[in-house]
Amino acid sequence: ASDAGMFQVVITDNFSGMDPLRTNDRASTYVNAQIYETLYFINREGDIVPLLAAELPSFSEDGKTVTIKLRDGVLFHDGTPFNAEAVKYTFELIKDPDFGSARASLTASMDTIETVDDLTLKIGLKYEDGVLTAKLAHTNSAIVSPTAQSNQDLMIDPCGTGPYKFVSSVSGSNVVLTRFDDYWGDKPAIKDVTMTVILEEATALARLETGEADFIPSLSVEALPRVQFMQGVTLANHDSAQIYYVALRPNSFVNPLMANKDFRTAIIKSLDKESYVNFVLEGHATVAKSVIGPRVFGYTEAAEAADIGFDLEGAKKLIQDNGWADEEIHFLVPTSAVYTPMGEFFQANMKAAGFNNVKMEMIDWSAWLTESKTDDRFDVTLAAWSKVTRDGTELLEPNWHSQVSARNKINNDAFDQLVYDSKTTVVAEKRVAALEKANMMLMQEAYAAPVFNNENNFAYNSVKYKNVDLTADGSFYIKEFEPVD
Amino acid sequence: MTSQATSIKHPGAVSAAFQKLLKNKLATVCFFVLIVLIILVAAAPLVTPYLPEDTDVTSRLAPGFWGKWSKNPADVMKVKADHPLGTDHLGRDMLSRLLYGGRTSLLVGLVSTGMGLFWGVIFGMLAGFYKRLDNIIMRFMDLLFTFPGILLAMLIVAMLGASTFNSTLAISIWSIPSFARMVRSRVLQIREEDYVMAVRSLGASDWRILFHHVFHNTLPIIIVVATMRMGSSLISISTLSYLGMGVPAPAPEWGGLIATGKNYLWQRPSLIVIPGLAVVITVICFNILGDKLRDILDPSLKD
Amino acid sequence: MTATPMITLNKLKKTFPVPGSGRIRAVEDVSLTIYKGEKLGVVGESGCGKSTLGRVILQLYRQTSGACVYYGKTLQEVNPRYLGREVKKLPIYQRRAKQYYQKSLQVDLKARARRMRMDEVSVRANASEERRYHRYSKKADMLAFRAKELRKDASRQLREGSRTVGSLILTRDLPEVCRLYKKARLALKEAHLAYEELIRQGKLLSGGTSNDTSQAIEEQLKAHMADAAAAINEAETYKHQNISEITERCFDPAYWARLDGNQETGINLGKLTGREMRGLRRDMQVIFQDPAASLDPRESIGKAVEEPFRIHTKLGKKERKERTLALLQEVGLKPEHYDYYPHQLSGGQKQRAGIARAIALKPRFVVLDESISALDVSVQAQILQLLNTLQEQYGLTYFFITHNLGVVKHFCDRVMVMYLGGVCETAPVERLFKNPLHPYTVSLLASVPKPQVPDGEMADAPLTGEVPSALNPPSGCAFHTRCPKAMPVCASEKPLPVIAAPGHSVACHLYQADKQTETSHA
Amino acid sequence: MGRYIAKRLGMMLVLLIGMTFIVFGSLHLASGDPAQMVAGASATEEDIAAVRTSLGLDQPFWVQYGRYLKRLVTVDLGMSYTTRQPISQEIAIRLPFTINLACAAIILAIVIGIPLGVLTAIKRDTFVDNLLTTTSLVGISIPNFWLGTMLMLVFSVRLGWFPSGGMTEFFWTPLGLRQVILPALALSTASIASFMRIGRSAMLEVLQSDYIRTARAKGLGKASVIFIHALKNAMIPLLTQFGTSFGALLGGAIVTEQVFVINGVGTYLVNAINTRNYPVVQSTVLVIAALFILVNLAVDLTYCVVDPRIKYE
Ligand SMILES: Nc1ncnc2c1ncn2[C@@H]1O[C@H](COP(=O)(O)OP(=O)(O)OP(=O)(O)O)[C@@H](O)[C@H]1O
Ligand SMILES: Nc1ncnc2c1ncn2[C@@H]1O[C@H](COP(=O)(O)OP(=O)(O)OP(=O)(O)O)[C@@H](O)[C@H]1O
Ligand SMILES: [Mg+2]
Ligand SMILES: [Mg+2]
Repeated sequence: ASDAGMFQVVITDNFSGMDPLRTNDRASTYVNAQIYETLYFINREGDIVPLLAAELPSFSEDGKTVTIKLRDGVLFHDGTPFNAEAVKYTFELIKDPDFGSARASLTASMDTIETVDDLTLKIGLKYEDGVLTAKLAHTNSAIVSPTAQSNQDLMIDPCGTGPYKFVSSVSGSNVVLTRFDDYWGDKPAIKDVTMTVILEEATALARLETGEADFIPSLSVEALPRVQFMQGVTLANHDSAQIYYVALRPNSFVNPLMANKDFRTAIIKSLDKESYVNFVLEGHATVAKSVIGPRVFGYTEAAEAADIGFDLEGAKKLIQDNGWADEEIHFLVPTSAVYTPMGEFFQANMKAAGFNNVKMEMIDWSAWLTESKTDDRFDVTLAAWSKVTRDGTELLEPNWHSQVSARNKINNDAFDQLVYDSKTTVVAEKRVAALEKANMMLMQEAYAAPVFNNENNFAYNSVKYKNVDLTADGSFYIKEFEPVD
Repeated sequence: MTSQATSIKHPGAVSAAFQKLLKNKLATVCFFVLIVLIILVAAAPLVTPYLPEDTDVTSRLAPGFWGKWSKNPADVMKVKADHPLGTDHLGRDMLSRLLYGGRTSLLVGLVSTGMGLFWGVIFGMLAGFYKRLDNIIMRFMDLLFTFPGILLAMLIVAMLGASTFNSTLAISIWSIPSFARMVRSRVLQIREEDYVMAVRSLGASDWRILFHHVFHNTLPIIIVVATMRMGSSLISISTLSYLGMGVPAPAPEWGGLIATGKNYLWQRPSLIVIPGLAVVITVICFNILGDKLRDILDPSLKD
Repeated sequence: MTATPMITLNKLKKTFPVPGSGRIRAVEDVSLTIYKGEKLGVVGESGCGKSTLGRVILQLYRQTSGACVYYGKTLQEVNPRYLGREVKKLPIYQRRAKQYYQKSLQVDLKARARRMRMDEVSVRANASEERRYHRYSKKADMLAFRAKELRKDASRQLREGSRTVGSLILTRDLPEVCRLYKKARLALKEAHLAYEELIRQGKLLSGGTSNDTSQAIEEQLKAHMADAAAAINEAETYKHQNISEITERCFDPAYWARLDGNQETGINLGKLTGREMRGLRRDMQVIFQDPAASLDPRESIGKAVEEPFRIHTKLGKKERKERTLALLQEVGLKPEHYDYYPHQLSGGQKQRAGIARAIALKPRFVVLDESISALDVSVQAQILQLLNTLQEQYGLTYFFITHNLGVVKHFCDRVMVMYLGGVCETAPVERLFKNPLHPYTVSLLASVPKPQVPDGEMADAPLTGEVPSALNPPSGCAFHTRCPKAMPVCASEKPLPVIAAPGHSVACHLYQADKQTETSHA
Repeated sequence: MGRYIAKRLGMMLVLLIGMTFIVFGSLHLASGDPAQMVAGASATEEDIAAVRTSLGLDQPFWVQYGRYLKRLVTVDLGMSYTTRQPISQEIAIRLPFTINLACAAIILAIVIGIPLGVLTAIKRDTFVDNLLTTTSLVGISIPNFWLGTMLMLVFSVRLGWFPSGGMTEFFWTPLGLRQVILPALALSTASIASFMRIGRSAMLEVLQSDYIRTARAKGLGKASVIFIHALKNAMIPLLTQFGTSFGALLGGAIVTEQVFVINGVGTYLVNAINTRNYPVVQSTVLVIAALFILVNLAVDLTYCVVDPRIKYE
């Protein structure tokens, strides 16, 4: 495996497959970002730029029709041309409820999709959609080759327009990619790439140390002290749009008291997030005071006032006054290097505040994804959000809108309306105003408690490679990386 | 050898065996190590002021007493007198986690061995005593035996979900067949003994024969097997916990401690070395005790 | 000896499977009656099946075939469940017997046909004809054999049926007979209940003197017994009438008599359920050959001797201990032995503990399996005395297995000589020692070392040679391989027991056809 | 001998079927709705119902079990919930690595265990014997996941002699050997102890045999001859131990693979259990156990060759 030309990426997350429309986990996103491309792209500055589209979309007067011009001369890996048909096919696939798209909401606003000519697409919208362009930059709306999609299983045999094409893979364990020679853009400097899944971070680090790995795109805080002293390895970080939060389910069947705002407030007041960030994360993150974080569209500093924050005495008083000390709280924690200590820490916090009966349940992350959507599963859970789109509506709608979210179930009409307002206009000010209100409402009503905004830590072999960097959502594009000399 | 073999044929055998055991230096050491361990674990609140879940993130990842001699000045500074074994990543006292974790480990080991023993002895006695049941019971045991190693326990946990109780149950089910086999082969011998027939000729019911006579005479072997099984039960529960299928966090358990400690292998190897040593030492003690007991109680078992 | 039988054995057989090499025939077709109150000595070389026979009688081993019927308790006292089952099965026995017999007739016909063909062929004889002849002859023999087997099966069915109803099994009115027997059984059941109630009251009221209620119950008991007897009497009226033509012998009064002889009025131990047998165990005890092995090593002597009290009585702890101590004293053990464990006792002491345990509940029938061989002479005498006393007091019956012919001579009333699982000779003790008939007995007696050898008695050669294996015993008379008087017939035919004198039966060809030889020996 | 083989084969078949029943039945009882899993997180009630019908999950237990058996016969192990790939393929990729690990471990156990056993027998009741015999107890007392981590800490992290994990090649290649040595060592401690016991008892028997007495009397003491003689003696127990050890090693491999990040069936199974990927759990357990049964069958059949007595059974 010590192939000199091979760029070795080690991923420490479970990897499920290579169909961009059906996978939404981090590892799959890492892989698919190299193979597929979207119409638009959000650059490091947060600006949306065209990628497979030739220019930014043009909206009609009423904002309900949008025309998109596509780039010419783009080929899929299977040799078929990229055109308006392919885009239409992809979007319709996403819309198709039988298809099982990972993010059907991406096309939720689309009503009709027509091809005007080979490279022009006209989309009729149900409402004026302020998030549309951002959504078209989401990896889950990457354009797939219609022929390939209908002939093969993209999960194991992917085909996109990206700079790298698929060579081989050992299911769930590694993927080998190679440069796509007919790529429309600048040819990547690195030719061959292997992305290997190693769930044990310690082992992954050992690989980095011995030179068997060149790049680890995400490192836990625990790993940092070790990486710092590795010869020829550069440790870097990048603040990200990712937010970790505590979600409280107001209409939980486990403990009906969760419907009580004070009860939820008491829980949030007991959580010492500053200590968590400063000590457990050793300061490798920033304490979050707003659900919509600073790097996400819709953030306002004013919203931070709504954060309930850590208030041990306040929590104690609430618990004592109401006699909640023995109330059972079912605390569902996904297992991962981040969530597990966070869960244990917060459980200790709640206990310190006087909740004696916090039942913490550890559950595998992918099981959490499905099970946390079932009804009587938890009162409080931990979650995180990170989107390529970096749009506040994209954060609030899928997670809390009563029609869309099955997990957090706040069923709040006012909130739903605010979210609706935020997405049905292209006017930025209006959108921000609505998002601010919704954001504050989440925190004031104690539906959610932001914990921290993550930093993405990554490490790479700086002897062999340069220009290695992440985007704000934590993903990376190997085509930007270069070998040293 | 023969004098030993006959020596088990009387009722004081167990206590006599114990006396003999204490003549063996190694066994004595093991015995007292276990006694000390049990006392420490039982009296955990007296040994350490901390509860295993008490977090104090300001003094996280502190080294234990050995940090005083560390070459790294940062480590020397971090040493806290009241955390003799240091703290973990959330600043929880390792000594208290070790002791309370030991409670869980030993308890799970004991309960699962006990449950396995109970059913194993019942199945073994029935199979050995009644020819009719023998085939059906033992074929079923064979079936359970076809799941190698910890696989059966994992299957059970996969079915029931991970929890302390379920993993205890899984380990006990897993240990039933080996108990049953041992007991059965002994009962097969005992059944042919004249005294069993003598008691039957007195009109004793099968139940009485089984539980007053056969059972008593299988006792030595049961003690030996149970002691050794304690060791493997302890390994099993820590393995399950290590895999995240045993005692769920944040409750401390030795295997679970090792699993979390692994993330800090480079910063604080003691987090994994100490609970690991605890498991190894305890299991070794049980195994050596079992081994010596076997030499004394049932020399025929020695190859 | 005017005697009521205690136990009768009918063609009792016990084999042990030996993995890989067939079966050991430990007991072969033993038929015997043990009378109430007698001391039956059983002698024979090692491995001839004495212990096994004793254990089969006590149902410690289940017999392979044959019957072992016990008369020590009446049917209403035990009321075994098998009776009901047997009555229900009577028509089945009859039907099966008929089927087997019909089939045998058919097979016979076929065989005869073959034989006729064979006769035709045999006239001409060239090579192929000869082959055919042999084929037919083989086939015919096979068919004849099958017919014989089928007939045996038929009579086996009738025999089984006759165990409950005697020759009534032959009657055509069997359903009616069954009904009556069922009625009798129901009455018996009531009687059993009444009997148990009486026992219970007798136990509860000290002394067991009858009061009003128990008198009433006694009366009920009598009434039920009368009912049962009436029903059976009524059934008896069908006897020898309206006979169903099952086999050719059905109309033969001698056959009726034989079937009637099969009828068991006692309790067939082999058919009892485990629970019923347990109830009878206090009547029938055994003292084992190996005292060390027969005591649970992990149970104190006191506990072991107490065990019968625990199992069969509801005595309190103190009372049990008292009785146990008394028993220990009776057999010559000291009170301190109560807390001893078997390994702390000497061989003789263990044996005494075994004896104490066996006689604890005053059984009616005791198998003593070389029980006093391990004792020193003085104690042997004591124990024999004790056994004698017990017998006089309680009318015990002993099945006394021993190698010590001297003890037999002085202690027993009757002797049975066994060889390789079979009975050679049964006779009253004086007669056997004075006038042994079977060559084996003669040699056995001759083998006893005697202080002085009177000149005239050297004529009998002591036993020589190896005992043949019980795995495949010699054909014919099992003893013929070592018999000084063996004749050609001995190797081929099994001798049947013949009555040589009252109470003296012997199974030997010497006495089979021609009874005169009997005297020649004397 | 034919009967012996037939009996073994029949027994194996019964065990296999019993095992499928246990595996199928136990996961049938497991919590969680497979239809929901297959349908995905965003499925509606109707979707789930449709999936349930299409998978036959609405059928009675026996029908489902029957279908399951039928599919098994055609080596169709179903689809993984998470990757939507045929499980048989996914297992086929991983199984070689697990077997590689188990084989390396068993070779290690034999190569280390038996000579040590012979040594203890020769030095019977000396310090060496006591030390090694007691040490072998330590071998069965160390949880192999912990030992693995410790080995990794010392030999790959501190000393850098071996890679810290992963397995890409089989043990007979140089790289494969380097990769397999630590996990195999961690895995084999208990088996080393077992083989040591066999070596010891076989050697003791040889030392007490007439053959050796005459050899001694003649003044020869060829170590190699003694050793070979001992091996001959150990053949039957060795074979038996091989069968049981192989099972233990397969079981242990599940855990060791986790520690050393080997992409074998063990890792696959643990992930599947964590993600409640029941079809995968089912199939993996089945494959591991069936492998164990097959190895034991092979051992049983080898008896025929090695032990002449069995021919006559
Ligand atoms: N449990 C058993 N299993 C198999 N064979 C048995 C068993 N018990 C007895 N035998 C065989 O049955 C035969 C008769 O044995 P038994 O013990 O009845 O002899 P015995 O007449 O009592 O001899 P001894 O005088 O030596 O006590 C022997 O050949 C013996 O090997
Ligand atoms: N292990 C023991 N513990 C206590 N007392 C014992 C022990 N062994 C023997 N005795 C007692 O010592 C005495 C002698 O026992 P021993 O076995 O030597 O008798 P023995 O001469 O062989 O008699 P026997 O002819 O009955 O076998 C007995 O009273 C016995 O109870
Ligand atoms: Mg005998
Ligand atoms: Mg003696």
